[in-house]
Amino acid sequence: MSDTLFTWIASLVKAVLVFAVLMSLVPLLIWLERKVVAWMQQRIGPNRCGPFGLLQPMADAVKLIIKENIIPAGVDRVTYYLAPILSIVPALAAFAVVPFGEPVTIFGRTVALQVADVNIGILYILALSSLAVYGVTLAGWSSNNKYSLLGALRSSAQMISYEIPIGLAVVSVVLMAGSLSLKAVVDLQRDSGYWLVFPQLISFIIFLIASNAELNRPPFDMAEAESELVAGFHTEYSGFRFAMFFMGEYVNLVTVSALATVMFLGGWHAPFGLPEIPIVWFLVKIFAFIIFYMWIRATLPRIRYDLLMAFGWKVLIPVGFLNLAMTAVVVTLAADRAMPLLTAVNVTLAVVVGAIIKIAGRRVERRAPRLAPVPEAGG
Amino acid sequence: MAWNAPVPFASWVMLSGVLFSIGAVGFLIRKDPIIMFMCIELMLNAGNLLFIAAARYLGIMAGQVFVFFVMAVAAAEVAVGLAIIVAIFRTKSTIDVDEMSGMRG
Amino acid sequence: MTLLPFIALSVVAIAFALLLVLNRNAVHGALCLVVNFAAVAVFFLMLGAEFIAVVQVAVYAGAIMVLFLFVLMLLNIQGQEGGLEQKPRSQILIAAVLGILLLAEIGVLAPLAAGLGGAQAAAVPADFGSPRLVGLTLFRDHLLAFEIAAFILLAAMMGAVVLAKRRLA
Amino acid sequence: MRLKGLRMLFCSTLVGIASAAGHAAQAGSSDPGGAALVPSLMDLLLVSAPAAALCAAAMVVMMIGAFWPASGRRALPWIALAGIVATGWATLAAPRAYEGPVRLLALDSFTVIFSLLVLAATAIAVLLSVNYVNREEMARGEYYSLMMFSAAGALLMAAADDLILLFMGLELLSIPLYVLAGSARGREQSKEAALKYFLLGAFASSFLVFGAALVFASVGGTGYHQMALGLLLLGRGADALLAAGIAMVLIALAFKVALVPFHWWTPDVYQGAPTPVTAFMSIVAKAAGFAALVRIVSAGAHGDLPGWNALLWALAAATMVWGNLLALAQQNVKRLLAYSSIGHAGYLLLGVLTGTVNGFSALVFYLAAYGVTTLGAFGVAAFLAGKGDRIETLYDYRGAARRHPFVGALMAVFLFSLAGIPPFAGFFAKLYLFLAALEQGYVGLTVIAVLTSVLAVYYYLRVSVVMWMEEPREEPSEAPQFEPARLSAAALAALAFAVTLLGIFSSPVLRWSDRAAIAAVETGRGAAPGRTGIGEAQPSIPPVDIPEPGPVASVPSQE
Repeated sequence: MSDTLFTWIASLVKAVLVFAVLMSLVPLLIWLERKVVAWMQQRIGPNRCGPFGLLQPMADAVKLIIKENIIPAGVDRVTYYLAPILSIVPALAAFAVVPFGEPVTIFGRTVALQVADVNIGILYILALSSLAVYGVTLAGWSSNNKYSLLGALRSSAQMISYEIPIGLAVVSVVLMAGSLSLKAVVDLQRDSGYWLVFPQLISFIIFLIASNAELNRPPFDMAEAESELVAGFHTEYSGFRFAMFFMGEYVNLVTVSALATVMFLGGWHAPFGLPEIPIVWFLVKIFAFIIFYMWIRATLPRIRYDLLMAFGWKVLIPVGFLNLAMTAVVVTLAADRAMPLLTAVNVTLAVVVGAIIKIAGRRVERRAPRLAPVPEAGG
Repeated sequence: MAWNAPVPFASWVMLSGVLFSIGAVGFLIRKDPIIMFMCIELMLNAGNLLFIAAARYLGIMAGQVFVFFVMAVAAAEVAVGLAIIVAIFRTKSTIDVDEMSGMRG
Repeated sequence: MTLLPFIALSVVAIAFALLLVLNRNAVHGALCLVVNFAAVAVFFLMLGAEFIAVVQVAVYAGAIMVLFLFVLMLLNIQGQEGGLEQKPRSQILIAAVLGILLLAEIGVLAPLAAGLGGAQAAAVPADFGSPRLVGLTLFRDHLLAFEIAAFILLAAMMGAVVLAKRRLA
Repeated sequence: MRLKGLRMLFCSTLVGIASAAGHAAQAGSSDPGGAALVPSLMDLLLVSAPAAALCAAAMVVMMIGAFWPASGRRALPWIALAGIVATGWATLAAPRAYEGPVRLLALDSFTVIFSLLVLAATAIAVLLSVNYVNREEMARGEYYSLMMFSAAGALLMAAADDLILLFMGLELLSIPLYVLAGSARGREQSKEAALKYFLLGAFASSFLVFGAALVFASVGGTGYHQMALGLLLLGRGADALLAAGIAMVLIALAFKVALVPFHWWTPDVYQGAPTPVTAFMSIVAKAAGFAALVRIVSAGAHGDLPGWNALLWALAAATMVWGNLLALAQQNVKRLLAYSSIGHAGYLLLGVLTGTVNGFSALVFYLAAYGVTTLGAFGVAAFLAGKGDRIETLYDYRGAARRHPFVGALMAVFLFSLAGIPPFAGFFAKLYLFLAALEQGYVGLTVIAVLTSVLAVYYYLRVSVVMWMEEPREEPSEAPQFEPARLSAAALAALAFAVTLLGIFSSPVLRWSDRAAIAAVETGRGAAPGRTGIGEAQPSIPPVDIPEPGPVASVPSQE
């Protein structure tokens, strides 16, 4: 077997594996989301189908697939068919450059645990995530429905806006690593002994908030605000096409979590000197992120649309720029001491800002106690 | 000519020229300003393609960097151009676009 | 880079460019243009410009065309059809003449370009087109143009605000 | 909130400066081998001093406009003026004969004199705008700062020694102009003018991009000097690519300076745009375009390119005839001036066509004279226009001079100068230009130029006649409502004075324009040493067979 052939086959196998894992994760995530939200709201959640209701997503899937596929009159056919596909493909394709383990040796040949290690990996992900808008936009437009169109407009504006803070956060990380390859980012964290979440705490927070908006998840789910836009861009979709939007959303959730893990939490490496187990730590961290996103969803109320945009443009982007400038200065002037320096600055800033918020919050409470009632336990 | 023969440089000139011409003719025959504008983007892109091809065939990196600049300028043009188009349609329209942000949840 | 993929992709690029020009529906036109841009991005990849190829996708497909779609839909909500004035016949005639001239020019030029020193691809280092080399060229040789681009973007942003703002603060 | 934002921006600026300084320090220290090849930040700052200063000033104006309380915004035009004056100082202070590694901008007397011309025009345009901007309630900070950005683009175009820099300069000139053209609030005409200007401008600049790509493909670079070498050295095939590239660049510039048949946007845009903006673009955009043309011609397009002269000849003739003929039929004063500006572009092209020092010198002088005059003419139009720019046809102008004899007299001066009646600047400008053309044997074209000038006298005088001789309009309600526009009046008076002075005492300005022309020709010659026979240095690297490809080959300037 020649080397080229082996590389081809290995890439193909890896691609198929990643695809299969992502696809089989989707039902699990749906179940998990329902369970987590239920726990947080003191409910039980799905518990009828299978043990712990684990088979509930299967039942849902069967239902969606055998449902009648309604295509409303007056839709724009081509784009109507295209939109669900466009919402899922970028999410899957983005995973191609995410590394999930050290290279392993199979049949005497090294195989990187990554579908493709390209030297522009991070840029590639940014490019693909910017394509995700098309699915939403076209779905809304092609449905020939005012609510769908409004939802699509809102979400495309939101996604375009929040791409900038994500880009700024990611560029700060790139600046630390000196490379656009995700593998290099992980290697940096291994070699320096610092997870980037500490020296790039600001970037990390920006990334968490902005990626939540980019994912169109609550509290930033303006595109599908049920109470005002019926269901937003996918109102007119039913059956399997409707399911595809959901799949896209959850695959995106996994991709974003994986990205956060790789960029900020040391990738597949074990924390605190614990024993390294291939892939397991990676999955643990990803699930930690996913559960965090679900937690946010269950906790926070939806934000008003204009406040959402204002927050992105007037808070996240300036802060992102400042952080980028600070990182640039430190990396340029003190490249060898960048990690501890930035860690000190970031952690200090976090403590100070946290204290200010705490004090200010208390002052507000004292001044207008009725405006900020203490929630009752189990409320 | 064999199918796996290398592509001569002339083909790139031809291809980008054809794309440029399509854009230019499209600009002149369409009357929707947005489509005219898209034709301009097509023309710019043809120029970019020629730059990149020439950079590869001559082995000069600068060509790729020029494309980078053209993209930056194209983005700036799009921002201004679409703002102008929106401004025009707004003075002519009866429906208030701001209604959309006026809808609060 | 061989002839077969080149011709196949060229057909795609030209076909979708033509579709943009001939399409009645502006949104479909925008999508055709996106496909054309994607084809050109693949060309960039083939030509050893991977960084620029990804930037092409991110900037053109991801930002510029989304903005186009956004505006198209905004106008769609208002029930406006595009088009400021009827194009007179004479202009279509001019367009035809110009198109034929341009194509003829390209037809004459391209064979001549075959006589160029660079008719076959030059030998380039392995990292040709890598982010590192792009960055070096950009920030070392063309820093000036880069700074000007920054001012152009600033002016454009300010201009867009001036044009789009409802009333003065 | 505002203060917070201001503070934040201030801090980020500081951080940016600090990081740039750090970077410079590092670049200076760590890379001794490449230091000679790599332009330092200081080099860049030197070559781009005027444009950089103007951009910085524009940013200051923008920030003040955004963050100062409303009462402070009255000061904006004065701050803008201070910035322009400072830029003038920077222009003069930057070393004229810069011998650094940067070959993207030429820093010679031509650049300096053109920069001063553009800056003066910008300053006057700012003065003419003050009343107008207040009257029409436009966004002040943005207005002045966009105008300054645009002027910075013009400076870059005049200095550019590279097609990519030319492109960037052109865009920095044009993008703010599109916005300014559409900045009159609530006037649909203004928005439509912006759209038309924008679409055609973007169309033209895509020609520039494709042309630059063709030039790059044929000579491996976009510098004018590479273009010139390519013209000298290359074989037939590559020549054709290069020629096509230069032709496309010419088309793009022809759009910008409004040569027939690339002129159709001009009347609509000139009419629709706010009048002070029209005044600004009628001179600044035109000057920048012609400066770029002069640079390209003197770098070798002239003479080495078959068909080039015939092409320019035809363009010049068509522009002079068509512009002046159509101006005859206009009833709207702004449209009339727009067509007349097309005609003037034709005369200016005469100077480019000659390709000699005398021709260029006459062109620079003509631009100075035309600039002063056209600013004045549009300034009067802005003065008379009234709220919402409603008063702009000849019918509305009836008897305006009787009501306002001072303004009428000023307008007469400007119109006489535009028509080329002695002793005003326009006459001498035309004279020098025609003489330079005759010197090169363009008899036919000169005859056309003289005949069309005679034609032009008719429509210019008609405006003056209407203003002085006819009965004023009856309806007083629609008569020009004057606010105390003293500033505009003072600026107009100064312009009229300059028009007269330029006519009577033209020699100092002529000396300057001679210097500029000589510098332009010499810079062009330096681009291709082989042509003149003086430079011994054979071009060391014929661009097509570059021995070692890679990043070093792309450093444009190691000769």
